[in-house]
Amino acid sequence: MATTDQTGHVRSSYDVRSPRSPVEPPARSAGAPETVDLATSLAAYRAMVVGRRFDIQATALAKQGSLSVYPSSYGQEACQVGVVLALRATDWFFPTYRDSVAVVTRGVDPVETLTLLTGDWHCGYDPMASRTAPHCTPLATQAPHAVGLALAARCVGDDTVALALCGDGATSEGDFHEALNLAAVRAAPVVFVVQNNGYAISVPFAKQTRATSLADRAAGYRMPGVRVDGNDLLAVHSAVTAAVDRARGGRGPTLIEAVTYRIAPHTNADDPSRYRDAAEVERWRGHDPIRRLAAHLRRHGVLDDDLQLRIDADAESFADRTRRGVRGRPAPDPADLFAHVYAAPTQQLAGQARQLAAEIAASAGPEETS
Amino acid sequence: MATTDQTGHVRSSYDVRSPRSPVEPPARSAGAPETVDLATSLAAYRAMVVGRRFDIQATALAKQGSLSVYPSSYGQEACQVGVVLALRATDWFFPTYRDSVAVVTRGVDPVETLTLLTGDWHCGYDPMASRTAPHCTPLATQAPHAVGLALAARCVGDDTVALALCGDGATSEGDFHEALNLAAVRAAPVVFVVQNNGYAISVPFAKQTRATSLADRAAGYRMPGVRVDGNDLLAVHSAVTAAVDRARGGRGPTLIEAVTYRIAPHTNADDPSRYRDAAEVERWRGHDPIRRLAAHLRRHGVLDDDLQLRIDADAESFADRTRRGVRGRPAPDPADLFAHVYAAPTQQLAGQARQLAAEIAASAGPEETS
Amino acid sequence: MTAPAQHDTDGTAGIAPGTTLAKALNRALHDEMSHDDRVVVFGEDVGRLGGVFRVTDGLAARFGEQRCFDTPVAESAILGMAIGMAMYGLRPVVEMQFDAFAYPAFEQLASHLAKMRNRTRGAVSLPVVVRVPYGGGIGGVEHHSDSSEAYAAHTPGLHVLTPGTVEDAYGMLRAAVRGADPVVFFEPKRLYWSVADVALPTEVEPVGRAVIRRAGTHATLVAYGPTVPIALAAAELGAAEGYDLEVIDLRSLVPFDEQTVHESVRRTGRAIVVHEASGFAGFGAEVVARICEECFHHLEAPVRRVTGFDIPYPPPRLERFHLPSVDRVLDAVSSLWRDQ
Amino acid sequence: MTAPAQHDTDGTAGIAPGTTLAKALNRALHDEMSHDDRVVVFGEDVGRLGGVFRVTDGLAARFGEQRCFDTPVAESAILGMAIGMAMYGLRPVVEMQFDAFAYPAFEQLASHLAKMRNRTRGAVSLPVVVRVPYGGGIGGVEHHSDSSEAYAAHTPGLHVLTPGTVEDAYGMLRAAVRGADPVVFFEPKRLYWSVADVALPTEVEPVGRAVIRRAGTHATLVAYGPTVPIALAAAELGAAEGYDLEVIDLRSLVPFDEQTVHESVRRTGRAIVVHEASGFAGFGAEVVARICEECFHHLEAPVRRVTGFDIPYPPPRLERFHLPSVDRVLDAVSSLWRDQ
Ligand SMILES: Cc1ncc(C[n+]2csc(CCOP(=O)(O)OP(=O)(O)O)c2C)c(N)n1
Ligand SMILES: Cc1ncc(C[n+]2csc(CCOP(=O)(O)OP(=O)(O)O)c2C)c(N)n1
Ligand SMILES: [Mg+2]
Ligand SMILES: [Mg+2]
Repeated sequence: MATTDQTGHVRSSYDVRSPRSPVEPPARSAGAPETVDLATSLAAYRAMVVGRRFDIQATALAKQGSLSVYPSSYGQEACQVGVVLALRATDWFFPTYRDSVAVVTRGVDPVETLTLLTGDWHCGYDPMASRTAPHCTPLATQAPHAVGLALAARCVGDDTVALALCGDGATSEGDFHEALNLAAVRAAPVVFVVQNNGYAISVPFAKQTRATSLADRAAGYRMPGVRVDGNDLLAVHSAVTAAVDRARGGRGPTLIEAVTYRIAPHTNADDPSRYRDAAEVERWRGHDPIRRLAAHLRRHGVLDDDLQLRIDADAESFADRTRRGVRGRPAPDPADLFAHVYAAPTQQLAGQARQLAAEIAASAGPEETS
Repeated sequence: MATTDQTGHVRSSYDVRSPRSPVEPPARSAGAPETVDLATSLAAYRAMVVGRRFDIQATALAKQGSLSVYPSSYGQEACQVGVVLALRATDWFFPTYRDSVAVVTRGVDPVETLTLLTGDWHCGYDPMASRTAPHCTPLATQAPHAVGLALAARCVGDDTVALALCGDGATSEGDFHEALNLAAVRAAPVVFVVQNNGYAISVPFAKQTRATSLADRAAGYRMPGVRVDGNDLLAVHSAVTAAVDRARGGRGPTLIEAVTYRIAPHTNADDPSRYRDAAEVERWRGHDPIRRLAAHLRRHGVLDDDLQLRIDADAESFADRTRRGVRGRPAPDPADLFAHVYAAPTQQLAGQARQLAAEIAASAGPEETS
Repeated sequence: MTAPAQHDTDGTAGIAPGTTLAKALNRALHDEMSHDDRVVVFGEDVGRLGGVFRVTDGLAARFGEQRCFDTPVAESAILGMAIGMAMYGLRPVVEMQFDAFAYPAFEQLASHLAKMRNRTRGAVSLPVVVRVPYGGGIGGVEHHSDSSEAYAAHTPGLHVLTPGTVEDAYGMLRAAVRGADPVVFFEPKRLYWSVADVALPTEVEPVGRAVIRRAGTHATLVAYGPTVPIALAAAELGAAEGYDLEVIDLRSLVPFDEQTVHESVRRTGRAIVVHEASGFAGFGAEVVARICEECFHHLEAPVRRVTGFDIPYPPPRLERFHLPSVDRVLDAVSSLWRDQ
Repeated sequence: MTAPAQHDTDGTAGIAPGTTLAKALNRALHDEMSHDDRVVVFGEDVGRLGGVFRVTDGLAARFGEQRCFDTPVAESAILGMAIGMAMYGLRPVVEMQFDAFAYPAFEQLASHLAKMRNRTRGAVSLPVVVRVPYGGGIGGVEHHSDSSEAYAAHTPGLHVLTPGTVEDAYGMLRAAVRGADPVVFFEPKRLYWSVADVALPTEVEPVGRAVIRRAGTHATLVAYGPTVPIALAAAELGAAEGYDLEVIDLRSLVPFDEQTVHESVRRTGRAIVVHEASGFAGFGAEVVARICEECFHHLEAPVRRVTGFDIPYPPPRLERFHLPSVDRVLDAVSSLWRDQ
């Protein structure tokens, strides 16, 4: 699936997209590397199926108004899962708003994963327990966090690796550059994975940068840059695993560009018909990462109809658990607004908390306030 | 002096500096390209001699307290002059605080050039008249200005090119990355020249980035990256001229790394003994750009002792004019503090201006206030 | 400040009934781009998509990719590029997609946009408009509802405007584009869809003046942007309770029109400042401080502030507890008489 | 806020006479790094050079490159890295070389450093100290003399401290490093070389309290950081003119100790706030507004502000016209009686 040139630069054996033309789906991945064993591949497949079902459920909940908004990763499951399964529980993961499937794959409760999007609170899970940072919305700003965390871990003698996800659009931000340069010069045990899904909201990749591959950025920091077919679980997982091992082994950071496609709108609020045609989406549907991996597993005889039915059933119950959890969750407590601004509230905050409590008590109930 | 590889990447034929080791002077520049004619070379030589004398004078004025501070470019004259002489009067130039020699080479009055440093005002010259932006202190922030100006010029049909200087340290800033990416994707008629003088104040190049050449950054934006011996006027001038022509011809931006050395302290306030040894400085003195160009010109018989004497005399009188101008200049007018905050002062500012005027009138004179 | 009032001939006839504030802004950009080819519009998703709030809808189609275009996601470079373009004589209007996403451009804003004219003794002026959709009330997740006007207002060299009505959205944006100074133009997100049946003004008035939206004699409510409708609603309800409240819409935070505010407070003797941003060191503090400095002997009661709490902007399901409400304004109004 | 006061045993015995404020800060960092290996110090030129103001002098040599190191010139990444390190349990202290050069880190400051604890309902705390040398009076060229405390103070989630004395520089920085919350620590540049013969405190007091530096009965001068010595000098001179002035050093802008301020103003009935930043929407506005809200019935005269003008910071040769001076403070003092 890839060849290495002298700069330690790994390029995929096919050119995924010609620079100025509309995004094109990748050519068939030239035989998956043997580094991903079938057990892992099957586990990944299961997570991808469950993840997609979760994503579909979340999109439905957004349409029904149970979520304020939902940025879908439909079609990016090979990245979402391939990345997370390459990490140990002790490693740290830095997702974006787009990466809820990755977060649940990491083992975070699905309802807690969606808290940002239900609008109950900003982050619903405990980052320390899950070693998963809150979904990051300001683009690329989590990249320096990952570098710092990785350096801190090394500083105290742990072999923790930090992995940060971001999108193609985020790579235009200054923080992306600053983080990569800093990581390289300090040989931080960190991995940067860019999900190049072809768009920054409405802006196609070719209008974001003249580069044909984001992996080319790596050379400027003298770190390895890898470009993989982001819809090929085996390619993503093996590339990320190699980069994580490299980081853990003290050989420094790696930049990985995973070329994929955002099948869904940017969020449920977006209208993609304004900036891309349905035919492009259809072409990419033809390169579905789940179907691809299923074929591979069936070829190797580890997936059959029975197992598929069981996996689908698991996905259903996960979606069901998500739906019921979101629907049945308690209302958020307004007192939380003041409780965590500082370790101890200032006297002014304490007074404001009392004021709000009194207002709520006085009113017939929250509904009446405002 | 350079070879081109397939990425349109021009590399110098010698490796100027090994990554982790202390900075090393460049090997002798392998024969200057014939693209720089002798008349231009002689004009450049004259400007370099005058520029250095000006720089020495400014440093002396700083020591004497006539300047608040002075960042010297002693030893970087080939960059300071080679870059400016590649521009037309209608092109725009974006210097940093380090580039006063370049600014006077651009034809700006030496006393007006030093206004920032005398502390009379922030910028002493008229940027519109000289098509020279104010010295920029916040690192790399002028790079996007140059991109915008270049695009504006193209937008109104002018063939103006914008050229931005910055230092090696500035390339670690987010703005540097954002500007290069933007310039490339919009094919802006702009040239970025990095004077890699080995240090960001006390921090050596090898601690700023793992890259061995900043020209390698260019590949990430799919623009040409050029590395030249920054102490070789012919190399700098020909590389910049080629990049400017390329930009003017609509073929987009170029990144040029000119490898040089900061012989002087960061500013007169700096104590370099804390972070580099004298031997390193001495090695670089051995690669003096002025001596090098003189030898070249004498080899070609266009420079002799007589001419040298006349050039030295010109340099003296320029220094003399600078010294007398700085010494004899009028005191700045406090009323200016309020005159240019907005096109028309707000009523609050007008009131504050009246208050200060009254204070000054009441006091025996400015000295007594405060 | 800004351009002399001048009559404008290019197609600013009255506009269809039911114009939203977002449409009025779109019309203002359209009319200024027609009026002056030096006006260019760019930012994230402002081209084909027409902006996430559709404020730039149709401009790329109408004026071409040279004058309205999408940029990479790089706010600092977006503003930096605008500065460079303005140095060459263009009049850039840039959009920051959401308030909090203007923060990466803070250095360009504070160290260059605000200072260039002063730094060059007037030789270089930067007629740049930075459009910032701000404030909450739209159910946005974190970083999508900040109110950052106090940062801009404390930065000398910037004009800071924020419309509270559909007419002002149109008129003030046009004036901002024609101005000689950089403007941070704060657009109240939750008013984007507010509708008015109005013929948009055909004159471009210089900005910098506050306006009395409702005359009253008992107390003065000072509001701007998203809290203008709240102050007006409170005044309506207050009337039923016997309070005759004057409502001032500041419109321009910088320049600050203290005459209109002080003259009103000297008449009423009582004042309340209402804004959505956190109160602590917020813009309301400046308004209160000036009133106390300049109207001290006319004040019958302490000036009050009704603002957001001193907390990070809440998540969607809790924002209603944070936002200044009509009830809170009326509670503050009655408190003006309570403590005597 | 911050750590419980606790006795400290590692080498904080009295210190040589003639300690400068810069040396006191250096000693504080040294003592905290000895006290707790989770404390790391980094930024631009803080290693071998010891910082451009030498505040980190000797720390790299003493504690090694792992705990005190130079970074590339990238302020946003410096603060972002500190955030990541704090998430893993370290206590980073970062230096922004000059106030205006902290602006590139504004997004990390406002959107992450200030919000992380709140966003995670307390699960992630960020004990990060951002040291910002601020203010003018040292002949710095443009961008080297800004006062940006109001931006930080208006950003909920940050503690904002600024010492006005050598002792406080030492004690407050140690407390800041031990705190549980992020602190923006504003260091008055022009006091770096101010000298005091003092035994530095061996106790680490929790911060958040203002202090009365001079008792008085006629009026209250409220100052912080670089204006504390000016307020004290004015009080001295004022005494000769018959004014008995109380001087409060706020020390902590957030948390804001309103008791100390209000109790004083209720006694004196008159107040003046003195700071170096531009007055418009500056921190002084908040102090004045609170005094007017909370001490209204005790006020004998309008509260005044003596601040920098509403202009970009002046060039070196003109800064003396801008900086609050003893004369201006005394003029304001006499005005407190003039308009009755
Ligand atoms: C600093 C910043 N600027 C702007 C935005 C608004 N915004 C949200 S998503 C987005 C596009 C991001 O594209 P990409 O990085 O490719 O991620 P994707 O949404 O495609 O997964 C933008 C501009 C933001 N969140 N943060
Ligand atoms: C945004 C910003 N951060 C920090 C500084 C402080 N500073 C001034 S010069 C300098 C080093 C710059 O090094 P380099 O870019 O190599 O330029 P040189 O001084 O070597 O010419 C630093 C960190 C600054 N001016 N701007
Ligand atoms: Mg994308
Ligand atoms: Mg340098």
